[in-house]
Amino acid sequence: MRHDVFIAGYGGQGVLLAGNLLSYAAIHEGKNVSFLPAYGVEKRGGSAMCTVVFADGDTGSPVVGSPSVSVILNQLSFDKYAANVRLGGICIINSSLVVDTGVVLDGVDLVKVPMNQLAVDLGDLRMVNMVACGAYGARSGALAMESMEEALKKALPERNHHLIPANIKAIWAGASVAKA
Amino acid sequence: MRHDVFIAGYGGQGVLLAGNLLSYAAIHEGKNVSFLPAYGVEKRGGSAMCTVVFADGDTGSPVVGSPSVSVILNQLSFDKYAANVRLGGICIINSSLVVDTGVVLDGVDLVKVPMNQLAVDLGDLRMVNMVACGAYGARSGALAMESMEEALKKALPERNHHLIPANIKAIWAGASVAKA
Amino acid sequence: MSEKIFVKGNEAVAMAAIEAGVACYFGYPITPQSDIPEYLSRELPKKGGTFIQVESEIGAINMVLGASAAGVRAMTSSSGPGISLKQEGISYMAGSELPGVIVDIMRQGPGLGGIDASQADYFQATRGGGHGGYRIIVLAPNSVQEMYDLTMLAFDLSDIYRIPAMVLADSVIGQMKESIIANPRPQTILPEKKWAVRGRGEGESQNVVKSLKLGDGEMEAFHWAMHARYQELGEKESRWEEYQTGDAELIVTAFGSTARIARTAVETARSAGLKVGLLRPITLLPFPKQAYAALSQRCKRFLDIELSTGQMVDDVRLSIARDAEVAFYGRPPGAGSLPTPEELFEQIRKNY
Amino acid sequence: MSEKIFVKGNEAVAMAAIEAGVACYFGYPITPQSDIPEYLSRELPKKGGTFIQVESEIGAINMVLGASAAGVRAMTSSSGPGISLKQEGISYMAGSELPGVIVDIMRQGPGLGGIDASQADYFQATRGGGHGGYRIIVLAPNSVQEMYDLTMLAFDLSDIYRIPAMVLADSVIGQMKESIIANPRPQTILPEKKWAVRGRGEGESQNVVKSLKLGDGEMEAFHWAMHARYQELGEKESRWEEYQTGDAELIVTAFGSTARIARTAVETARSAGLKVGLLRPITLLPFPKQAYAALSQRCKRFLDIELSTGQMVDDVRLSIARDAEVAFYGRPPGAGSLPTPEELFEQIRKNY
Amino acid sequence: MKQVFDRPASLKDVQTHFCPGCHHGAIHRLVACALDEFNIRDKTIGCASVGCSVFLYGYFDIDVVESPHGRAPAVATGVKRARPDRMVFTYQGDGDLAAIGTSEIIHAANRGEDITVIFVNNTTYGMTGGQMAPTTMPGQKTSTSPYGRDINNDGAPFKMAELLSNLDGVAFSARVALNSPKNVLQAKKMIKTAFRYQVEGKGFSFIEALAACPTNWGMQPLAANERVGEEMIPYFPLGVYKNTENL
Amino acid sequence: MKQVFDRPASLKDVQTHFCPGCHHGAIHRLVACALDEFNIRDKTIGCASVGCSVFLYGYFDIDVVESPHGRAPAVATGVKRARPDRMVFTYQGDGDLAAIGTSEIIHAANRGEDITVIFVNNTTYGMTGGQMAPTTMPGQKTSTSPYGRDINNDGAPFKMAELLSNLDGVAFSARVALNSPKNVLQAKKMIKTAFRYQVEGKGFSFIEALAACPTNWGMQPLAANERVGEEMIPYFPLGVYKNTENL
Amino acid sequence: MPFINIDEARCKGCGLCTIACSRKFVTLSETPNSMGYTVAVFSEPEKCTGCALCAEMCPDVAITVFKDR
Amino acid sequence: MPFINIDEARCKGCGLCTIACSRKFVTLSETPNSMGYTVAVFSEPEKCTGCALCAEMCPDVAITVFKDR
Ligand SMILES: Cc1ncc(C[n+]2csc(CCOP(=O)(O)OP(=O)(O)O)c2C)c(N)n1
Ligand SMILES: Cc1ncc(C[n+]2csc(CCOP(=O)(O)OP(=O)(O)O)c2C)c(N)n1
Ligand code: SF4
Ligand code: SF4
Ligand code: SF4
Ligand code: SF4
Repeated sequence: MRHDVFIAGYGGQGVLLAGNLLSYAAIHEGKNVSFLPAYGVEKRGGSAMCTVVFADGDTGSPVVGSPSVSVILNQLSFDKYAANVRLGGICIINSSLVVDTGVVLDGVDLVKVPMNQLAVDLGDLRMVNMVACGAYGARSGALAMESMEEALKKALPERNHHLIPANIKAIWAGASVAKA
Repeated sequence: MRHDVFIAGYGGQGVLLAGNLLSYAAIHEGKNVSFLPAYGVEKRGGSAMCTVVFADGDTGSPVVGSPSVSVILNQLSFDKYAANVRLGGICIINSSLVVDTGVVLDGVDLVKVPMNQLAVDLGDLRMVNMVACGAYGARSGALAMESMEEALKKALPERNHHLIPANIKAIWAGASVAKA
Repeated sequence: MSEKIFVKGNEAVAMAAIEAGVACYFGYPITPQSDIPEYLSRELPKKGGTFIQVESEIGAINMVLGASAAGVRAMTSSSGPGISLKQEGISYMAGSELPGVIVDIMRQGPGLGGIDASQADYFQATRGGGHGGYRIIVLAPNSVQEMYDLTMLAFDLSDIYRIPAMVLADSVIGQMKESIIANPRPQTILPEKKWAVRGRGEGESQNVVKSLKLGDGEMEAFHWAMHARYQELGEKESRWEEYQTGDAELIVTAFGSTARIARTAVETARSAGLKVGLLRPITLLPFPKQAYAALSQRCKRFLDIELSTGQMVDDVRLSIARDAEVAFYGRPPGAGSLPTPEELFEQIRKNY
Repeated sequence: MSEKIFVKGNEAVAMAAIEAGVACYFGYPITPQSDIPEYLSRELPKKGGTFIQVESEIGAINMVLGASAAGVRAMTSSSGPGISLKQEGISYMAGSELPGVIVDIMRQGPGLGGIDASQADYFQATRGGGHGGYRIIVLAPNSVQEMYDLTMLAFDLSDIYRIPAMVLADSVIGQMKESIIANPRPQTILPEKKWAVRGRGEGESQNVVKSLKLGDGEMEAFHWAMHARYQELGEKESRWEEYQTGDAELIVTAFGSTARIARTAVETARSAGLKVGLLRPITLLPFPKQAYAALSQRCKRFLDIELSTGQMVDDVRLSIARDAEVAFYGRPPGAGSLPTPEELFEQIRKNY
Repeated sequence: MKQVFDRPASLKDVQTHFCPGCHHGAIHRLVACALDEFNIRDKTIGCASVGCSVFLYGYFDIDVVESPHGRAPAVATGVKRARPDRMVFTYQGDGDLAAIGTSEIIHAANRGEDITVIFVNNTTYGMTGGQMAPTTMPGQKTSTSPYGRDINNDGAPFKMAELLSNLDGVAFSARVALNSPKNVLQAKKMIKTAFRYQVEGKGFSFIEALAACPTNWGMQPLAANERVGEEMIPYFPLGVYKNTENL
Repeated sequence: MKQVFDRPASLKDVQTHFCPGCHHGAIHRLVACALDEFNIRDKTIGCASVGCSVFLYGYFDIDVVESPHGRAPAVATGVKRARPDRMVFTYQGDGDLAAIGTSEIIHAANRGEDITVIFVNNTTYGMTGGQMAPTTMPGQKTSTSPYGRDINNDGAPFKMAELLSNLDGVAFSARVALNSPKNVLQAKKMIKTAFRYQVEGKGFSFIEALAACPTNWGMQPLAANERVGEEMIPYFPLGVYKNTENL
Repeated sequence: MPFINIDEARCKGCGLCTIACSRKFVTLSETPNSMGYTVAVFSEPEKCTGCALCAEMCPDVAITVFKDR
Repeated sequence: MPFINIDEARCKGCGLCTIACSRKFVTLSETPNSMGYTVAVFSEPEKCTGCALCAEMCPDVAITVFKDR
């Protein structure tokens, strides 16, 4: 089985950390993983994206044209990338920032999660990426919550390990909202 | 008709000037000319060579493997190049310096001209190259003496034009010895 | 099997270099390869190695020349413009039969270009961008694991054949993170570097490392000798990967990042019932002619895919059977120009 | 018909440049092309032009870039190592669509090399030794007259197509003296250089000369646009010379100095009753594919001769009919390695 | 009501890509002021270099030519020799000018090319992500000097304004900073002087501007601005190092 | 009978390709004397440059590595960093070091590489046939300055011994000449000092030797030798420009 | 009475202007704008001398200054 | 008595040694040798002090010097 997820937002939302977390979670589950960050010209501000592909066998292309799952953290990214989600795929959006979902995505499971709000409720806006990861895990079923908890140890630098419990909360928060 | 002549000696003997003179003489006779100087690594001292090809039509290769005529001004060049002269060709040597003609050149017309001596007799060793040109013209019949006299005007820089009469003498001297 | 580590392609190159015993790294920053000098500036000194951020790529390649002449393993890395500046130095190294590893993480060009993945420097790498008609060894990894393994191979091949070796990748392979096994340095038997300049030493005779060959016929003889060495390389060291070529009626061929994308397209094609295979050259120089010759005996249709307007396709055409056909699909480099598996599958269908 | 003058090939290049209205020459000495800067340092100032002996070949090519960007005709000249150093600058010029003429009087290499004639830099010239998969115009004179005429053509083609142009010769053609007619500058209609940076001038809009193309798809579009321009060049500007090819059963093909030597060998062969012809590419880029395609319809045997271990032969193989055969005879460069007509006649006989 | 401070006409009215607190913006403005002052915008050609200032053409309303990394002085020489009546300046970072471009700047200066060079010394390679520059200060940590610049391995920082003053071809050389209103006003004066030299055909003029790179210094804009005054200026003293008018 | 003057052991007993009266030969001998003096012939690596001294390996009985034109200081850096316990020197002409090799010499000097640089200033490009060099003197005619070097177009001659002294990395810098027995003896002393600095690990040492190139100056050897004293020394004063031992 | 105008669209909230105004009439807002910048705000116009030092400091030329006279 | 030895095979006749010897004991021969060089010759050995300055000057290391003591 081959899974792919595309994550997009603006610089500062922790898109790459989210990608890393999912990667480590997949590794924890014994999968082969390819993590491809994509950065625009202006590395500062601007948009940040990444693609994570994981599979039991060969991961194949690290580049994905129509992702089976997209996690989109801001309006700009939604307008630019939401339409790419493949038929039958899932599009998880940060409804706190993606207000206009004008683009009709038929054949796509659109999941709205007020990620900013959930993060702020948990006390730190910066955990929006953790909320997103939880939402992804729960809705796609591709990765177990436990794997993500484990993954935190590797994805976060030592000095931030004290934040793990809070992050775990955020992951579960996202999950609870997202799981159908 | 296509003519080629190879001239070799050591630096300072005026080999390139000789080649230029023959070139201008051929041009005077309305020929197409290719003059190819060849210099070794050590431009100073060392050996100097050049090849002149002239024809009514296309000069073709500026490089000649077996020259129809070779004019050789010193022993070293003789040992190295004399053998290249083609069957039925002419090899004109400066017998003042080429003492050992050990190499047998059958089928080649070997012409000995004591060029240094002739030049010294005419009052200037540096005219050895003129003597050589005269010898070539007379023996090969490829170029008229008059053409060479004309050529001197172009081959020599203005400031040396006062030497033309002396050079003409040298040319004729070489010719008289060389013509069979 | 040792534990796997999850690292960037560029980091894998740096780790492999250290494992391969590189003594000196000389480089100048340029995106998308700066992770290599950054990693080595941190780790190489710990191993007693030398790291210098040089004033320019020209200085860097010539320091590599000097260190390599002195008998140690030395490397540099760069991209696009920086690789162009190294051409004179690479030519001197080739002319002096010096080993040395050059990592080229290709970026879009010409000119200033940008960080987007590119394969448009295939010719520069394989035809010798420098003067004198020399050739170098060119290895094209398509995964982070290969970035690691082929970097170590580059050092070995370079030492054995006394030809500079290049690891040729792009920003996709260089920036991508994958889990790899940091294999230990292979136990290759390497020739002693008797030719190195170390100081002539009591009694021993003088060593001279030079490209200058002025004797009659000396340089020509060198060209033929190297030509023979390149032939030997081609026979002994050509590497390639075949995927589903057995019964293929169309063989897709691509290297590096493009081969990764193409592989998924081939899988898609297979599941759509199309008999398609993939031939991926791992060594670009030597180019695995033998693989193309063999496959084209049976399969007559090839589709060459590159991130350029077509360069490797020449080598493919020169390698296949005369009655085989080669179609070309190119996505020259630039922002937003990376092909997707879906796109390549379309091309496969069109050419099937 | 104006009077003929007897000059060196290198001098003819310099004279032609002045006749072509070159405003700036920037160069660095290197044998066997130093006659060019030496002549221009003497004559160009008289014509109000600028001559600078630059501190390096890199400085020189970038001054050419600047002067050309400012809208005047500019040139540089060099050989081997110096041409390698210019690769980054040439890539920038190509990427910025700047005209400009580069004269390359090839010498033996790799590395330091020497002054002996060479054709081993064919790949460097035609494949773009620099990064980014660009192409330039490459003209290969085989006589002093062509050194003069093709230098002027290089300026015109470069201005018309906005592609840097190279005059590619070697020490035989550069040092050889022949009588030439110093033809007046052709009355080519040239496009106005609206793009040049001259100061934006009252009211007019800003001009920017750059290679940077970061917009989505912008660089890819540029590659395809240039690709199309190269095709146009190939159709409109390919030049070649055929000699006795009409009934030939073996066609010898060679460029530059080698073609001169080969021509005499072909004459010898003809007088020996062998039906042999000569096909000489005058433009190496665009490569006159059409000539090879056409001739190989009838004549199936080709003999490619180069002063290298084989480079142009790839282009010949890629251009001829599939059922035609190409034999190769190479004399890689070096002291005492120049082939003779007699030697090439032997090769013709062997391959006839 | 009269507007006493406005954006110079030579500077386009657009948002720059520079990071918050980056001094490139201020230096751009002062160069534009000089172009306005001498009314030479329409006869000036800017030679952009490779670095964070690569988008020069996007911000200055003048003709601009891109130069390969480090080669702007050579490109400028080509432009100036082709169009001697035009004003030509280069705008280069410290990696561009003092590392890869060493030969080009030294020889252009020595030839006394009639151009103006704006040299932005921010002690790091900005565009490529904060590697060590030839001007990186002793002990300064960068992404390629993780343990701090080690004089024994990397050498001491280059003082370009001083070094170039030794060359006969240099007519004017000064070092300025942008870290305080006082220094900004002084910098404005110096930059104008540099361009005046060219307008008057007095020869090669050089400005070294000490600048903050908050992003790659890993500092907040204000802290970075302070570093310029507290660390850089003491090591790279401000002032005029050569002034042929006083000779 | 005792031999009081003989060829140094580090110098091969062969005929050189140098022209009559060329000072390269004398400089070769003095370098060899220094190698003998410190008995380092067997642990010394010479970095040849491109110029008339390209055959270094043919004359010195030591290991030699060829460097691309101008890059000897970079090559020497590579050798020295790879073998820190060896003695490494470069031998470069003025075209090689002060023109195409400007970046390499300046940065090697600034890093304070522990090498010795022998710089032969003969005001012309010898090997390529007498073109203008960065050190060609004002008004001097060469094959590429047929009307004499024009300071306005070509800039003033570089004074490398002085220029490099400005860099912290330079431990010793001196200019010498070979035009008289007195100057030869002084040059011998200076060259030994330069190598002693390296032997003692004191850092980068630099010798600029004023030399005659009769062939390309179009002069007889004696006349060329005289020009060194009459024209060159007044413009390129002899002496020690930096000496960290006196600091 | 002199006053300054801060262009919200240009201001990146670097704060350099705040140290330029000796009287601290220019300060940074508490809340980030859409771009995430805490832009500069002009307080107490009535006391502004129109010295324009804040404008001189601004690297983004976000400040314009007006003065009567 | 001190004396010098001039190696004919090395001497290129540049004459630099002749200006080194204050007493002009070293001069150039009149006639060129096989190489075309007018090599240096040592005259009046009896007066040579063995100062070796000629040898120091010789760019071709053609002179060796002997002295008793
Ligand atoms: C030949 C070449 N080498 C390297 C690079 C990569 N590069 C781009 S900008 C730059 C240096 C930027 O630093 P600096 O010149 O100090 O300017 P800043 O960005 O700090 O303003 C480098 C190394 C390049 N573009 N070309
Ligand atoms: C890249 C490159 N450019 C140019 C040359 C040609 N070249 C060889 S030696 C030389 C200069 C020689 O002059 P100098 O360095 O002063 O040494 P000299 O011969 O006077 O001792 C030049 C330009 C080269 N070999 N390589
Ligand atoms: S990285 Fe540094 S130099 Fe570049 S824009 Fe940002 S602050 Fe300015
Ligand atoms: S050309 Fe000049 S430098 Fe070269 S060997 Fe002759 S005299 Fe010496
Ligand atoms: S200086 Fe300019 S950009 Fe910075 S906060 Fe003040 S107004 Fe905003
Ligand atoms: S100095 Fe030496 S080479 Fe010159 S003449 Fe005297 S002995 Fe001969």
